[in-house]
Amino acid sequence: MILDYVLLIFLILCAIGTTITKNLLDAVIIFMAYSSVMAVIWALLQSPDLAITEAAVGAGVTGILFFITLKKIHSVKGTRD
Amino acid sequence: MTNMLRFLTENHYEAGAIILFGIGFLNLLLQDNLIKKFIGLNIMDTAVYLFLVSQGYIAGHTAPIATVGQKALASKFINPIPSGLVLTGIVVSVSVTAFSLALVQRLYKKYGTLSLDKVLVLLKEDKEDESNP
Amino acid sequence: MKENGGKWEKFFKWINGETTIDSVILENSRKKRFAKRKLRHQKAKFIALRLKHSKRRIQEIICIIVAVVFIGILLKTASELPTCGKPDNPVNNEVSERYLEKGVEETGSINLVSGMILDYRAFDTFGESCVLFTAVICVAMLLKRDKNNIDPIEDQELKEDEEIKNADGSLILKFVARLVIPFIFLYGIYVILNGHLSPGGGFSGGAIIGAGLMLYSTAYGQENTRRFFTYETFKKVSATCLLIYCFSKGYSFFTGGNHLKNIIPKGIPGNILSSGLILPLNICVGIIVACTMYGIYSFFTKGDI
Amino acid sequence: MNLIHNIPFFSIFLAMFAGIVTILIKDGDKARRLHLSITVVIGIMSFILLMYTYTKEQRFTFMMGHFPSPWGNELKAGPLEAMLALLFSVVMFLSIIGGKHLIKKEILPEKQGFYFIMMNLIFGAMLAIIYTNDLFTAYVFIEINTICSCALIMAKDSGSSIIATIHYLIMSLLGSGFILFSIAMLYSITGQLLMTQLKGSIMVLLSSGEYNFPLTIIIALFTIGIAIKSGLFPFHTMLPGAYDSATTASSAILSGLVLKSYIILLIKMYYCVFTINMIRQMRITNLLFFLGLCGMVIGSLLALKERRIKRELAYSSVAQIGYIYMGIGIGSDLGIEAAVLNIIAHALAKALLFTVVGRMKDVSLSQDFNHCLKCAAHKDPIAGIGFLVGSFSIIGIPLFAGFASKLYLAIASFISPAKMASAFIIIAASMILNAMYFIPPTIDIWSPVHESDGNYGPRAKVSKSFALSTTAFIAINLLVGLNYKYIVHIVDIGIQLMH
Repeated sequence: MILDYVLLIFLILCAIGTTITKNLLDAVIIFMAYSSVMAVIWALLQSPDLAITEAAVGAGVTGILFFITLKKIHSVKGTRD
Repeated sequence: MTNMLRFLTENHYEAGAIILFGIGFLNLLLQDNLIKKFIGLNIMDTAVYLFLVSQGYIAGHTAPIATVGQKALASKFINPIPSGLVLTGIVVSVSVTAFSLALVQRLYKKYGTLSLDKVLVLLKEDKEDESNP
Repeated sequence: MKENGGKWEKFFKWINGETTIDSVILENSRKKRFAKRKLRHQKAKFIALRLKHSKRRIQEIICIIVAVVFIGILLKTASELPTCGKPDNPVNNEVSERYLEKGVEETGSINLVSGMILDYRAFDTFGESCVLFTAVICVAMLLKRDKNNIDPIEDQELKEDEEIKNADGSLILKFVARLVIPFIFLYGIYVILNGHLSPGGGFSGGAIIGAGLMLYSTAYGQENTRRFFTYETFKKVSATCLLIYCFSKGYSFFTGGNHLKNIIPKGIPGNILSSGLILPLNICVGIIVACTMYGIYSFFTKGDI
Repeated sequence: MNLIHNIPFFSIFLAMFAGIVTILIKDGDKARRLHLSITVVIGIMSFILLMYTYTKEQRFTFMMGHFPSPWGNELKAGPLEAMLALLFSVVMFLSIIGGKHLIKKEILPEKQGFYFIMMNLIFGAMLAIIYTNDLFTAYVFIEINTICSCALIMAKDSGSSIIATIHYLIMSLLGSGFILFSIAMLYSITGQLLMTQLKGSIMVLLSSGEYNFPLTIIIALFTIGIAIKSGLFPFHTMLPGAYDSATTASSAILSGLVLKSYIILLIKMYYCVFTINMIRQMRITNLLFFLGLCGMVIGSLLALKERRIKRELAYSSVAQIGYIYMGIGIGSDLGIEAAVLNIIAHALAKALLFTVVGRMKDVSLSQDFNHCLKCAAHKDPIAGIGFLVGSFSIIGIPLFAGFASKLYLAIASFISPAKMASAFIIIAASMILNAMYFIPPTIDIWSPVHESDGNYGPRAKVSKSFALSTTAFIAINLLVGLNYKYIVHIVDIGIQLMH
């Protein structure tokens, strides 16, 4: 029960965090943390199928896609090396 | 007020989901940066999924993986429908995210910025250039 | 090349044949491009700033007020909804009861969620695979290399990346990848094949295999991946799997809609070869998802598969 | 076993199948031919279905799978659905052959295959949205529709089209979020997803008085979501940029069909899930009526101000969407019938107008400003006549399809006394405004480039496919305009069967 509240509050903090950070990389990392915690919550709610999928798709693949996009953007800007 | 308090203690998942939905919604409306906008969109989607999953949960019941020959499953397992719906939803939202990020990349290559305001200003300038060559 | 800058130095170098003309032209075009972009950028920034202070403030405040009111209304609504976790909620009605009670018997799948999405409500899942397919085609439309989408700077960078990978630039990554990749693939295949017996299924397993392919391509370079996975294979494999999906589900919809008998055997629930069409469908979905995820990844990084 | 009952299922799967197969075809021409033949086949099948359901006055369900209704998916088809499917295939076919030349010119050859994949998929998704009896399926296909329509906009691959796509995507996703949330809440209070069962449980809830407030919010959320997606007045901002920058066939299909498919879903929800009486009691119809009126006036005014012709047509679409929502907002069967009539008339007229404008842009100085379209009608007279017919239809001149819909809107508002005065005034004002914003471009295209010399310049090379498509559009428009009684009858039966 307390774990539920802690996780939910963490989720909300993460969501606010993505809004207020200035750095895009930070925002993406916070979002990945958000997705992982969401997967944990779904596992707690007895939906293991969803937890696996969210961990693989939501946190994994979506995160990778965001990272590549960030990399592309910075490489075009010229701050790569 | 007591009603609200009772709601927050009993339906905390729904309450959390709606607050997250609101944050995502605000992000989608107000963020100028496109990447943050799409993160907001993802938050909004996952909030709806959290809402759905919490509707399917039944206290004390377990995940719907049967063993052979088991009977009276409805009193042991949680509702499988929301899980199925959310599974579909997750895939939809990852597809949408991939598409929007591809758009963002092309946009950046063309205009060198991610801010929607600036892009709109640049677009207006482009159009003015076109109209009086 | 970068440390000894200066136009003339480069020019002499080029005359002496130390660098190719391409790189000089490249460098120049890069600079020009940046200058142009910078100018535009500054102009836009200025205008945007001016706009921001006048209009944007009011807009933001209105938006926030609207959103807060909106959240308040939704919270009020949610407080009147049934309490979470009670067994006698309206959601736990005859629909979910039948899925749970008769699911094993009617679909042959032990994992009732898999049974539900691939048999009872298979039309949704077909739509879902089509969404994935649509997304990867859209990404290909946007990012595939063509006349409109070519950037010499980016090409140069991609070439450098590939060279680093071919040389021993990322030894640790390669070593770890060699250790981990077989297990990732095995795990993905396990999740797909046991989709009707344990949590997981085509989507999660496919995403895991896709992630494994991404890791392989990151560690060993895309040229190596291309030996067994090109754009042509991508097209053929995903189209074949989608068509199998389309036809097998079409068959079961057709027989169902016309009240014909389904001749596909269900098998004994609990065995790996059971549950009728669910296992082949899971494999198809898994392959589609893996191809799609890797396809999107490589369009994002290289603009081609 | 009745083969005709399989038609909805066949048409959805055929379109999807064509979309999947097209990826294996390299050549853009072959892909187009495949798409066109699929469209023709689906059109013929829909026509048979229409005849069958119309003569039998029947609305049947088709089970998707081996499980009956609350457990498995279902399709449901009646005269209304069949007629809309027929309309969709006809307009799709004609817009593609009319815009064929521009598709070849504006989209890179290696991407034309992709473009037709999207066309096939969007066609399948629209058919699925029309036919489905399941809310969540509707949501999934709405998402396909969204992604495909964005792809159609960005296919031209210019800077402005990418920005327009991003704008369109963000608005559409906002709408999808609302729709999904309302579906989730509706599921949580009823536990059903199929429309037939949903209606039963909502009736029970209404009679017991339980969950009244959540129901109102659910309907409001769903309506707002659909309104955002279909570009009702305050949410119309994404339309002009999108239609301006997309290629002709895309603009025609997006404004003629895609927006309409969402509205059809809304109408289906209002009849098959909530009842129209309930919507009226909750006063949501009043809101829609008001927004529709605003859209009619403001859309026309914005169109009057606009100089780029494609943007002008987009704003005119906003006004026409306003008409449709006004019809829904009247809140009676007659009003909804008028709205459906307007959907048909607008789909025919706007697709014609976009096709014609694309052609004129092509033959004239290839700029889409009004002053550059000068003399375009002389270069291709068929285009000029097409423009005239389209604008007459939009304005609502007798003999053309648009007239019938406006007539029925007026009749419908006549029966509902509270809304009569405002509806009459606004319809009249809007018709005048429509005429006003269509007059300048019409004069422009028929006048010579330089006033003094009266030289019209040479004729452009005749394009057979364009001529065919425009004449067919004009013929269908006149046919609908002259025989609107039959169509009203079909729509009437369709609406009655949905109760």
